[in-house]
Amino acid sequence: MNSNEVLVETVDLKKHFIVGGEGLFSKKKKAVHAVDGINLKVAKGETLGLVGESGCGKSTLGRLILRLLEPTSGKVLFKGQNIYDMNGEELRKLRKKMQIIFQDPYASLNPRMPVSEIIGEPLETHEVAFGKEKEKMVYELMREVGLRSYHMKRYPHQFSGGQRQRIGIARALALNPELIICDEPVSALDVSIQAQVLNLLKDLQQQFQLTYIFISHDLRIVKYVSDKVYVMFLGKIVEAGNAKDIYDEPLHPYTRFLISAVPKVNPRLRESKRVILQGDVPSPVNPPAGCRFHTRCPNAMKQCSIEEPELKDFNGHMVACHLYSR
Amino acid sequence: MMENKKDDFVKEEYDEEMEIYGTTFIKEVWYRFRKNRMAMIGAATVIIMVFVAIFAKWISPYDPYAVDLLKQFQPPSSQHILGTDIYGRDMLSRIIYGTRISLIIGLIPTLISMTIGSVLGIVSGYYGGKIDTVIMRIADMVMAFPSLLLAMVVMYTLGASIYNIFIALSIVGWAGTARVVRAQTLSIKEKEFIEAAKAIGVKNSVIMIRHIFPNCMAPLLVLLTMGIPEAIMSEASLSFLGVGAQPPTPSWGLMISNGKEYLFSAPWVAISPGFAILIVVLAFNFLGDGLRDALDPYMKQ
Amino acid sequence: MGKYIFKRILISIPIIIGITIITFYLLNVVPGDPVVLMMKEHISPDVLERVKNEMHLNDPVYIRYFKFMGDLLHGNLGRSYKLNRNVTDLLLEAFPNTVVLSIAAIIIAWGIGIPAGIISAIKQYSFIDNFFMGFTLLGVSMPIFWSALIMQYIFGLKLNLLPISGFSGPQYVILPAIVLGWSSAASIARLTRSSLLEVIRTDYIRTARAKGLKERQVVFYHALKNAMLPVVTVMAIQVAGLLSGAVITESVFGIPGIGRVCVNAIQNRDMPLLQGSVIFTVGLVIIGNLVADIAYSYLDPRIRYD
Amino acid sequence: MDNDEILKVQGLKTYFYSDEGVIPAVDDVSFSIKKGKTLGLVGESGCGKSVSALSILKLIPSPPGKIVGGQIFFEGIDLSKKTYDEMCEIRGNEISMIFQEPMTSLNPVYTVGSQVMEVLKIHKHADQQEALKRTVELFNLVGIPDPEERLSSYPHQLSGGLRQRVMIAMALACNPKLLIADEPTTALDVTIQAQILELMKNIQKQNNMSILMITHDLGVISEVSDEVCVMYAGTVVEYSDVYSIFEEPLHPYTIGLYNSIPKFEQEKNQKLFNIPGVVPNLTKLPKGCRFWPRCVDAMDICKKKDPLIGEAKQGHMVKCWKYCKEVSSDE
Amino acid sequence: PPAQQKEKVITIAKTSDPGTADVQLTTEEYFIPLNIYDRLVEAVTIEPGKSELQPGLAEKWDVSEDGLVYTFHLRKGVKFHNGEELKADDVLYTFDRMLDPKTKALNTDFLNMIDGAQERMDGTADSTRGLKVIDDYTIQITLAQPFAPFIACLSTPAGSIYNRKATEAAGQDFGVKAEATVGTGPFVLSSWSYNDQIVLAANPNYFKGKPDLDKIVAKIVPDAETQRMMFEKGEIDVFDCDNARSQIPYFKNSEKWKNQIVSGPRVGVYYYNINQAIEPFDDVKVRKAMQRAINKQLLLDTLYNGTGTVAKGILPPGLIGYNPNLPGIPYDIEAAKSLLTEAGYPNGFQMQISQTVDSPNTLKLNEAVQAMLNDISVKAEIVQMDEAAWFGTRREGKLPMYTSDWSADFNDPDNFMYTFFSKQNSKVRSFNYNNEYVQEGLEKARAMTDQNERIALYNELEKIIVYDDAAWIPLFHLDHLFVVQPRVKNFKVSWNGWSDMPYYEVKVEE
Ligand SMILES: Nc1ncnc2c1ncn2[C@@H]1O[C@H](COP(=O)(O)OP(=O)(O)OP(=O)(O)O)[C@@H](O)[C@H]1O
Ligand SMILES: Nc1ncnc2c1ncn2[C@@H]1O[C@H](COP(=O)(O)OP(=O)(O)OP(=O)(O)O)[C@@H](O)[C@H]1O
Ligand SMILES: [Mg+2]
Ligand SMILES: [Mg+2]
Ligand code: NI
Repeated sequence: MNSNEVLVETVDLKKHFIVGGEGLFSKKKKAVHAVDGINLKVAKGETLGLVGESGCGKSTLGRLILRLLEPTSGKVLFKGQNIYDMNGEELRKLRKKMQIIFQDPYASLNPRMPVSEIIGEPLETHEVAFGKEKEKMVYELMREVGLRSYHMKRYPHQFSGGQRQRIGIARALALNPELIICDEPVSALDVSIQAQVLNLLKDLQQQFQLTYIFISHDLRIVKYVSDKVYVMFLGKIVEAGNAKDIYDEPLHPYTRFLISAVPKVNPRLRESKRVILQGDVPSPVNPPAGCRFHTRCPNAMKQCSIEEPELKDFNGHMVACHLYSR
Repeated sequence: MMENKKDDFVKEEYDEEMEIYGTTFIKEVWYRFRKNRMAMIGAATVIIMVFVAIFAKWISPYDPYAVDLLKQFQPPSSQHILGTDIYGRDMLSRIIYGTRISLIIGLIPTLISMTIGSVLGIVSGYYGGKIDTVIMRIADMVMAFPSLLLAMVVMYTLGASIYNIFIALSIVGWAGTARVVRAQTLSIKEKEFIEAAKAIGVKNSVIMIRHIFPNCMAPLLVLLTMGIPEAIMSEASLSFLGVGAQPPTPSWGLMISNGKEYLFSAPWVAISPGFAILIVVLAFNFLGDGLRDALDPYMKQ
Repeated sequence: MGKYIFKRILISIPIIIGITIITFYLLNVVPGDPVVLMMKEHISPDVLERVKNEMHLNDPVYIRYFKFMGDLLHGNLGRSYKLNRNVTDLLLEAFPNTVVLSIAAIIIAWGIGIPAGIISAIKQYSFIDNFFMGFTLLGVSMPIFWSALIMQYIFGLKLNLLPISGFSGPQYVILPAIVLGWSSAASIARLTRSSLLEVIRTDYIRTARAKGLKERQVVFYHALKNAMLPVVTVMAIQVAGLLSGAVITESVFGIPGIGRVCVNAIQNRDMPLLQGSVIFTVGLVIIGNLVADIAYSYLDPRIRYD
Repeated sequence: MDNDEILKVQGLKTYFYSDEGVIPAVDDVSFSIKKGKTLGLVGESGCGKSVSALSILKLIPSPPGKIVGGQIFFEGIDLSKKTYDEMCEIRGNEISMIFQEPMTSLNPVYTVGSQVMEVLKIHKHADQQEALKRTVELFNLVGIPDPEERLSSYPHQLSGGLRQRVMIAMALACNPKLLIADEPTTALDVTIQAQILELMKNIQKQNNMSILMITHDLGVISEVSDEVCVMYAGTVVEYSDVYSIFEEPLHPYTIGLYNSIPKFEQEKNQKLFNIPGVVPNLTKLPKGCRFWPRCVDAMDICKKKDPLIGEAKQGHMVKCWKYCKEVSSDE
Repeated sequence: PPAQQKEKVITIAKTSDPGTADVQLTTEEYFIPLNIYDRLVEAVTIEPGKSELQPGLAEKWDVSEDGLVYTFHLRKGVKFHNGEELKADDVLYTFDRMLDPKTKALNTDFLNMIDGAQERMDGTADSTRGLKVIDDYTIQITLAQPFAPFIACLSTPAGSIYNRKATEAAGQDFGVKAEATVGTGPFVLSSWSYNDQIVLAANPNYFKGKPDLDKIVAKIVPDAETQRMMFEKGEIDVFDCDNARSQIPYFKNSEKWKNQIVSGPRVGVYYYNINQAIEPFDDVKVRKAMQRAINKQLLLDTLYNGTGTVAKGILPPGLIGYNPNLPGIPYDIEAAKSLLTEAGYPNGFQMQISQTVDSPNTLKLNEAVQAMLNDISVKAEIVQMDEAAWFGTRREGKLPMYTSDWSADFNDPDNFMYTFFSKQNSKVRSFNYNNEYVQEGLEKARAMTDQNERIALYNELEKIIVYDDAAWIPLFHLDHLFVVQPRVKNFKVSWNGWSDMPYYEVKVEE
């Protein structure tokens, strides 16, 4: 495991979205605590898996790390440099090293550009290749993600959902970045392509010492690709550690739920009741006091609704839960 | 063995398919445009107009300046297909010659003001904040400003000439385009593919040109095609200010406004320039629609 | 949003001051003085000089400007040179007429333009599309004074249905409004059509159809709002444009509106009158565009101003 | 025709006419769904799953798409004979669909609440109050936190998963007889996924609803489907009940798919299995069986002739020469 | 209840709103003043093109031997619209007001010959020395020097008499607000909505008796075509063909209208100016060539439907001093060409013709003349300027050749000759004509008391200007045509051919 150089680090990163009610003059403004004080570290060449309920702020965190959103507070250090202190040109240069694969493939593709342009754009932007050479590189990228050359002149709307996702992946790979934030990169792909893409990401990582922040809800995949796994709940990290540790010995009740909820690929097993989370889904606008999970936690104690647990380190396996107070 | 098979397949496929699909954007647009009958009619009409404008001298049956007061107000006949005007000049020849000025006046100022308006509109919408405020407030001012006064000032400071009309019309015209483009930009810049472009590190200027501008095309083409008749008409009103085409130079705008008096007594004098304008407008609208469709990837079929 | 509006109104103050300075300056740049114009053929150099002195027209520009601004702060727009009338009264008299005409014209422009645009978009390249295209384009290809004369001839003179000229009752509004509205309908129609065509192929329109909405509901409820952004912009521009640009319609139909006042003011170098009309129109343009800007964030909630 | 079949698709052909030629996105596809049962539709991305689903609702964008052949019977009635207005009555009410792309499938300019309420208003003629109440209920059902608050959110303010849940709420609003779910849970995390699947099952039981479940997640398929239909390049290659598909997959493609699933016990540095090659260009399909260029067991006949789908075992249909003893009739 | 007598209303159309009814503040808008005020002396149309000075508010007047002192005896019992009786003080007030610089009056030229007028206008005196009230009904006016056309001057609309009390009370509103505007005339200004319409109502107490018309409605209709349609539809009663000459053939040929045309000569002249300060017009030969290159008859026939006569000099028929015996200037291209050759321009030259914008009638004339000049190789460019610039440039004496027309304000040659060719006026009208003999003659003629001698002098000067010095290109004297509805009776074109005319004697039949 590469635990040498830290490539990206976030320091107490927060993002609150202000949402107003309807109507022009409504004063009803509220903050969605999408990301609420996140500290994480990714070492070079490592894959950080980020799992968590949908809406818990994973995509927002990804965007913040790339400075596609301005944070409410906090820092993101890339190779020790705070990217929020950079000016436009520096940031632009930095983009070559950091890429993102978007969750929603269709929306992130310009409907008026043919695929070859979309994938070729980063190459042109960073003056890697132009003209025929670019075409060729684009072609190769497309092959790598399982698209074919006859797709090159098509427009995004002419593709199926999975194909669109592959366009996004090809675009992110084009520049050989050091860090790729993969926001659910394979969830729209069928298993065969999924396997191809995961193999590809793996290969690239080995070849170029790539670093991934891999956002997914598919725990099987996260386990397969990640070195470290962070579990997020409502804008906060509730558990973090080596992938193996987390899967073998999940500490936080939420993590345990997550793991048990993975569907089994065997129809015979489906009657064996899965554990379904009970209780109201807490709101990011008014997160519950104390531990944010306590409203749904079967192990909730009195303390949980009062005091917010801190993220504590148990030999590199961190957890924020009062069950493990020491 | 399997790997090999795959690679062979790739190689030949690449060579073969690159040839077929290695078309350029322009070719592709042209391909789609060509299939649109109306658009082709529009394009053909515009080309004919340009042709007529260039070769007016050889096409027109009479000298458009030849005054013969004794032949005034002759109705259309085999000699004068569109009749004669108050000075006995041949209407057809004047219409033919008028194509020159009117096409130029219709197109150039519209293009200039569209260009200025698009640039300012995109910049304003994209950056927002202070830049937006400044540009849009200036646009407010321009829009509220009496264009008559502006045109007069231009005429007195730069002199009365047809080229100064371009300037005058462009100064007045950009504000509307800017607002339309800005509105469009405001909406497009919030879309995720713009975020994607930023994530790649595309420069702001490139984002504006490659990503936002093409998505503003639809309203822009409409504004362009609508701007042409408006410009031709405003040449007529500028003629009242003495900045339009100078008599006896034939321009449709001038002809149409002078013909007003005879709308009932000698209708051919008034109607033929109007008809000419209508043809131009229709042609450009067909052309614009065709372009819009050809540029719209959804129409790819 | 309230704060945003307040800010915009605050910003409009320097705009108004700016535009008064510019008009003041420009009207001084163009040759010709008001008194010469009042005397016209009966020019007499002595009288001219004396009257100009009495009117303080020989003072330096900036002094006259400050005087004008001083009066303006007291809510006084001064007296017209040529008409010797109180500018505020004149404008307040003319303004409602233009507003009535513009509103009527806008109702017609939008009433023709938007439905025509919608129908053309739904039935792209059909006969009805071409018909509406021809009809609305005829409106722009025909100079206003033509369509006005033809309308007057048909409906006023031959059919004797409507009055030819004047502005003293609802029946007087119909013809000028049609003429003016017709000429602006084309842009609205074409814009509506083209933006609708963009929207109609999106996924959410498919969703709307999948919900079982009738085509009418799909278009009017789901597609239209998405397509309205450029249309609303042009609408706002037209509102402003109609107010100041209705000159020809106003003169052909003998409507005592602000357009004629403004043009006369320029032609007569009647500074107080011109300043007054410019302040009125600038105010309207600002309001029109402000409304449009607010409408944007209503039409597309992703657009926010804070 | 079977009386308990709610939907029967027969020989469906949906082609796209593009610059590059004709794309037979769906080419002779037949399947049927029984009342109260779930049919899983799996297959590689781009094989025509969504297009099949859209064809059922007659929502193929036209041009360039067109249904060129086949019949679709819903409750025994041929949908192709329905007028536009009659289809409106069915859509969203009797057959509803969850779309794959939740961001672009929601209208960006309306609040999600109003978009859900709209369905209730048109089909159930609910008034504002009722619709509101029911929508909050639905939001609760699909696990949207703060349902009252979220009603007035716009799509762009929601996370991918939340949007997907809104889509699901919308589809379930009228208790449809047939639910077409196009990758309904791809954007959801497992806990919510489990919750949603549970919810669908419950509603299915309560209302005897049928489901056409389109997904590439074999886990989900195994969890909910009664029958499974595997598609490849616009055709059905295997069609059987869920148990035989998982326990005894016959078609080489299905086998490949099954093997590609990362297992929990998968070693980290061990490569995942994948089917070599890529989906063929639909405009230039290989001669013979469409799968042969990627098939490990390709035989000579595969390269020459396209097999017909046939019953390999009792109720287990496969389209592969390996299981077809007879030579197809049309060759 | 007894059936109400139907009101007798005449509706006319005006192209633009006069703006003010204070006649001291305008030099051209006379429609309201002519109908709501009276003057001491009135110029009355006795037959088309003929006028006569008749007593107005002054019953009679005496002039002293030396021609300096005028004594006016006012008519007694004349009431202003506000009920006040006309007194000599009102006359003094009116004239003094005009000369008061604070009034900013534009037409002081009609009164500046009064003794002390200059001081009053310069602001060095608080009253006008030459104005003196003898008693309530007698006023004496003393002139600085004899001025032959003085009485005629008083008959112009500018000589309208105001009421002191009402005018002072109205202040700025005088001439603007209907109720504040008071005169003695046959009509009362009853309502005025700017740019829309003006309504004059009959004055029941008019000293000559209540007019036959109950009401005059003047609609402001800027567009000539609109006016014509309104006329045909019967929405207006009088159509002024000056506004749409192109319609004259239509009316002349129409069975319905051809007998409804009322025409009268315009005591006025259309001309081309030549600016002698611009080369090559300093050369008399060039000017003569220009005079000969224009085919006046053809222009008159084609552009003006032949309604008028070709002019031979400056003074129009109907004006005192009109000389019918002038030879006229022939249209002769060959002569023009040889004159140009003599002057050294065998191949012609470039020149400019200026005109105001938005005056299509002028443009028509100019375009035709442009083509005619082209026949003698003179390349004329038509320069259009907006009115303000045009008048401004003209005032500076720098305007290139232009065409214009002038019609009589009062019946005296001075109103033409002095207006154009006095030293100062020749510059401000851009003639830049300098002939000391002529200019001294014009000054002399003003003060001459013997009418015959005066007219002989004017005739001589006219000949010098037009024929010897070729400083003026006469075009034509046009008739003024109106078409009136059959119900309108007794409609007479005003003697000088103005559109603005008194409506006192006009009648309508129901
Ligand atoms: N509008 C269109 N024009 C041209 N081709 C299209 C169009 N829409 C879909 N296709 C093609 O039809 C084929 C089937 O697409 P479809 O969306 O059904 O795939 P899918 O099975 O749903 O895949 P995924 O799992 O990735 O969503 C694809 O090859 C696609 O490229
Ligand atoms: N522009 C925005 N305005 C307001 N709220 C927002 C905005 N973007 C995201 N949110 C809110 O922030 C929270 C986190 O969103 P985010 O997209 O990061 O979730 P996520 O973890 O990626 O979920 P998923 O797995 O469903 O994609 C959500 O509650 C969402 O509604
Ligand atoms: Mg997300
Ligand atoms: Mg799909
Ligand atoms: Ni006069």
